[in-house]
Amino acid sequence: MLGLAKGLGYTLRRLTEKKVTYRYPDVPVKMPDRFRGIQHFDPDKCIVCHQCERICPTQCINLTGKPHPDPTKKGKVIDTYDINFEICILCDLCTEVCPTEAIVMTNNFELAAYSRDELFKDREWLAANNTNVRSENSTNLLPGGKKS
Amino acid sequence: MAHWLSQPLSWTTAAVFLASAVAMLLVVLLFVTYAIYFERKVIGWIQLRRGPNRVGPYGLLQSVADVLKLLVKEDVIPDRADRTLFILAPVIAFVPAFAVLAVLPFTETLHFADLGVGLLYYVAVSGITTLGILLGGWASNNKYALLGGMRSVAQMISYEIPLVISVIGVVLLAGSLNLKEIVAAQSGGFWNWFFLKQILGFAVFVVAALAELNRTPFDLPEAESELVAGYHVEYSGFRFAFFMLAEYVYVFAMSALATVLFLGGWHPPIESLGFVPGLVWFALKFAFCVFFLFWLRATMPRVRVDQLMTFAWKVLLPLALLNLFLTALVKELVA
Amino acid sequence: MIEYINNYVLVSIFVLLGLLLPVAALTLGRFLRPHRPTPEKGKPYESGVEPTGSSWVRYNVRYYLFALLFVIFDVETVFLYPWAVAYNQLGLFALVEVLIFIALLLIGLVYAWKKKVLTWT
Amino acid sequence: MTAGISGEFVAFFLLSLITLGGAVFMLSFTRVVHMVVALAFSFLGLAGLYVMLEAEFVAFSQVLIYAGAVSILMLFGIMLTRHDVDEEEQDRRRRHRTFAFVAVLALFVALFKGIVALVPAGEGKLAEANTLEIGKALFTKYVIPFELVSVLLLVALVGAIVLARKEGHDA
Amino acid sequence: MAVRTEELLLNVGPQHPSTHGVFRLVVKLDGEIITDAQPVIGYLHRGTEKLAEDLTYTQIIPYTDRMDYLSAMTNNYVLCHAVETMMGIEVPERAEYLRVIVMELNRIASHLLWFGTYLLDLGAMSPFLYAMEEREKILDLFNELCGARITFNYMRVGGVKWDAPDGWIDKVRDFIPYMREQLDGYHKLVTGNEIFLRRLKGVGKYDAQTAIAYGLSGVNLRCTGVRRDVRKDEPYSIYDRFEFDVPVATEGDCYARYLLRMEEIRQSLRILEQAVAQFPKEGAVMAKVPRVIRPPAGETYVRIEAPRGELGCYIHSKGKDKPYRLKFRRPSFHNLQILPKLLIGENMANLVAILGGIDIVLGEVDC
Amino acid sequence: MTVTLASYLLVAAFLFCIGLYGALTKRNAVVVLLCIELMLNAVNLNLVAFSKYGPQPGIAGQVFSLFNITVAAAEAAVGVAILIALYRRRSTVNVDEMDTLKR
Repeated sequence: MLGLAKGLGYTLRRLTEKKVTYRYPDVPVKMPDRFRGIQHFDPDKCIVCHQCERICPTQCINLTGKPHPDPTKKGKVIDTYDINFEICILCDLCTEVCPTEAIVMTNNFELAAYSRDELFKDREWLAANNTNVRSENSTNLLPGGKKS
Repeated sequence: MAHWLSQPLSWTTAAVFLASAVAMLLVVLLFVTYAIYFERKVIGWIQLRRGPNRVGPYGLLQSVADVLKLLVKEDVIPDRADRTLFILAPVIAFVPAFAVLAVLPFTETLHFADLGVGLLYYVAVSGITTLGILLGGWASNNKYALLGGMRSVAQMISYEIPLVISVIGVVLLAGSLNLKEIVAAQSGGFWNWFFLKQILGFAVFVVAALAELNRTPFDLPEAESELVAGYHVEYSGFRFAFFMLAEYVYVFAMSALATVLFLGGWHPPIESLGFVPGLVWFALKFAFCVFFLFWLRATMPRVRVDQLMTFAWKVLLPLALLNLFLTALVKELVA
Repeated sequence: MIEYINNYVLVSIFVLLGLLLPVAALTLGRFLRPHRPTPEKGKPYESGVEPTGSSWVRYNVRYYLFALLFVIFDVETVFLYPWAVAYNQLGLFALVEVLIFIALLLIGLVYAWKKKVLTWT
Repeated sequence: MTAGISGEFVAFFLLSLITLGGAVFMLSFTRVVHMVVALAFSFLGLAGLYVMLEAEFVAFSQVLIYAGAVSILMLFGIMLTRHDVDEEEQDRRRRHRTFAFVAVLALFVALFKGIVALVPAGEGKLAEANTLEIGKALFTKYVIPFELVSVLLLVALVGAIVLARKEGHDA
Repeated sequence: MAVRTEELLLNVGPQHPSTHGVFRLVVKLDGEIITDAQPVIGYLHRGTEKLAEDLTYTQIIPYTDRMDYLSAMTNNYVLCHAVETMMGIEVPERAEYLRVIVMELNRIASHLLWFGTYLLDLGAMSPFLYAMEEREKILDLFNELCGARITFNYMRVGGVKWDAPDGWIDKVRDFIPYMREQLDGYHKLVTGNEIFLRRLKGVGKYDAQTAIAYGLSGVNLRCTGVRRDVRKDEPYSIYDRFEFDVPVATEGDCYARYLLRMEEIRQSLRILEQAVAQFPKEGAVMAKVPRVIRPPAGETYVRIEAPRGELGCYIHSKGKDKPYRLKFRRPSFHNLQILPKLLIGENMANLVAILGGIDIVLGEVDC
Repeated sequence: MTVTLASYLLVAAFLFCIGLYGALTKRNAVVVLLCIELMLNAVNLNLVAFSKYGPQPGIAGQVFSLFNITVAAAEAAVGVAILIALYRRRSTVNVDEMDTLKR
């Protein structure tokens, strides 16, 4: 009986404590800077090295390059860049390998959609997703551990 | 009400009765709506949550929205179910729940039928709900429902015995089955309330009443972690709502009964507080009983079914009989 | 006598109202709710898989034994209520009678206890 | 209480209808569970008739024991045995049925004659303190039957346990 | 002819509130007594081990997150640890401390979730939300550290991906006394509760021999009196630097398992306290590793103590950048095997108590 | 139109006859038990009716109906128990097949 009474006392005491739930849709949740949300893609920075495509464990990134419009410059520029968020597992490896920080993480995470097709994001969409971009990017991986 | 009850039956009195019954129905429906709201709020607060706060100001319309949802929800009757009984079962469960309210007195003047055998009426009529639950569980033709139905019935009948025997102590002290007279016997301060004189009986009553109400920690019939939802697994929409409604109407009835039998009904705890209307006192005690149920729900784990049954027969029943014997003996010695 | 009749008129009004509410609500609901049965909806729930076998099986006798105890003790309480009401005017002799009465039933309970009827497993 | 058909008669008619209807339905249903439900309604109707006869205590004892307890006992009994037996009739049964019907009809006619011939007797006033009266009668005049009841209950309890229990041992 | 109760064949799961995921249990019931129980698994099978054969080692790490999704840190670690062992990589000090801190935090989070859901199975609602609140604090810490709350993908071969952000270690330090206080609260609310005790004591009992024969590990083994904890017996990482006890019980029932898990939270807090105190001020979090990870040809098997027991990783390498064969020894899968034996002859009501007491994660069972 | 003793007795007689007919014709033992309950109830109704309208109105009728209820309850309990025992042995609830004593 004592155990029951103790438990009742405990719950009664917590009755008046401060509530901890977020008022989520009313008050947006502030995610820490490192949060892995949806990628932002900056086409200007991309050098079409295909590293992100290759590292992706689920092969959700598809990209194609085209010859540089300025014939004096070597290399390619990005033509199409898609991420299929149906299978993307937000593992962050693409941003980790990107040498130019063309693909970076943002803090935005609301991906819910009514149709699966909407989860297929193209270059324009990813480029437009340019808010809350993460400031630190993959620099920590360098040996020696210099913090950004 | 006493005035109308002593008038010869005419269309006027019948209309008054009908109006009062309808009023009671509305009060009960309002109570159920806000009891569910309040339960969710209290449990939410205890669990450091806010509880419903979306529909209406402070979420006050949450239950209303839930009811409306149930009303427009598709009503599925399983193909292999026993259709007739499936439809009948929630009605059988609900009607007695509402019918027992007819005998509960709220104050000296505010009451409905004033039966000489009020307590027996309550006990007898509330027993019929068990039948509804068993039929509901059986008619669904679902294993979880059957298990849940069997369990609830086994539980409810096992605890009905200690419940009815524990209140005999009160009957002994009051010398009547009439609920008004039982309250009248508790006048003059809280030391005259029966929960003190009948402390053992009160304890047995509380435990048995919890089990009868299928409330935590005795909510096995609908133990969602084992039997998913128990006897009403297959029920949806408004048929489900009536099982639910029956449960909460019993919360109302049982809290009122506990107030009447053990907590002195509308009497103030001290005579000098008599200037506060009786209805307020009744409401306070009643609200405490209801809150206690919610509080328990937020705290307790569920009892296991075998321990539950054993407890009823091996502990509660002997205790209830002992209480009965002691009460009679003390009464004999004192008188 | 008038009060007696009126009381029961009131009780029957409560019963009728209790009947009326579900009937009315369900009838009203019939116009509001959709009705699109599919074979899947008609299947009994069994954790998301096809149920195997009927659920109307012969059940464990333990439940009957509890029902039996319930009936017996229910009858007992029916006799205890008049005793409790009339106790003031009956006195010690009635107490002894009831004690014998309860004792006999307790023997039954103890018998059930000994025969392990009261234990579930 | 108004003129014409009295309220009392209407109540009596409805309750008798429930009682007899329940009984008739009980015989005509094919599912045993339905039969028990019909019977429960019949019991409730009877309780209503008892209320009309000013036997409140008996009425609610009836509800408590029959509608509450015995119905459940019967349902459990059904669930423990095979209950989907169709009462399909063979020729032999039909003869038997006809014979039983004639015999029962004869009995009813005899009873009917007796009842009609009955001289209306006085009417007692019982409503006041019904439970108290029963209590006083039970513990003064009917002490021996009362104690016998407990013996009966004990015997029924023990006997039923002996008969029904078994599974625990040889299962 | 003896006719008695017909047996009732009941499917518990895959869509059932207390199977902790998509787990199916085909139960034969006599009344409420279980006469036979047949677990059916595989509803969550994703072929992680087979997929891994086609992925580079770095790419496998996010997959390990999804095995035991309640303690992804230990899963991350076991793979990195195996590769590091093969390649002989020395992990920097600071990285090792970070690894231990997150693994112990994750152990606490995992046990908290178990505590909450177990009590929910037993019918108590509030402990679940209390435990979730504390777990939330840990997840927030993880979120700050690596940007994810469940699937961390935090460790890399040779170190960890992120260094601790400023003030993060202080937050961990502050968390320790807070968690201790909450733990006392849980004991107040739950441990003494008579209903709770009666539901767990003596339920799902087995002895040490059975436990060993079934290959149980973790708390499920330690509750029978076998003092086996990889952190102590074969210290990996830097566990030999910390002082902590391995709680052991001898009863072998659900209650012992409950108490052990609660005590493990306390021990993890002790480790955390020391790790935070010893945390090196400066240093790298990543060793020098080749750009392409190619373990030398050969096999290796490493094991660590995950919250659910002994988590092993076997790698067979042919010297390529992808494993030839990868195999995880998932503790939940092995612990689950004893379930039918425990269930037969038990009451239906004990089913959830026993199943919950084993503490399985279906992502790990099906892998 | 008033309700007299005869009305109650008629209802009771009718009830009794239904019960008797069922008990004689039904083959399912559970149903036979139900019919017997019905007959006992008919008797009860008579007792209560006589207690109000009988030659000597008094409480005795009600007391006896209580005893009757008790007997009926005990009968139901033992009846179902016998049924279960028989069923376990013979796997049937058909009364026609329960004729071991006749052989």
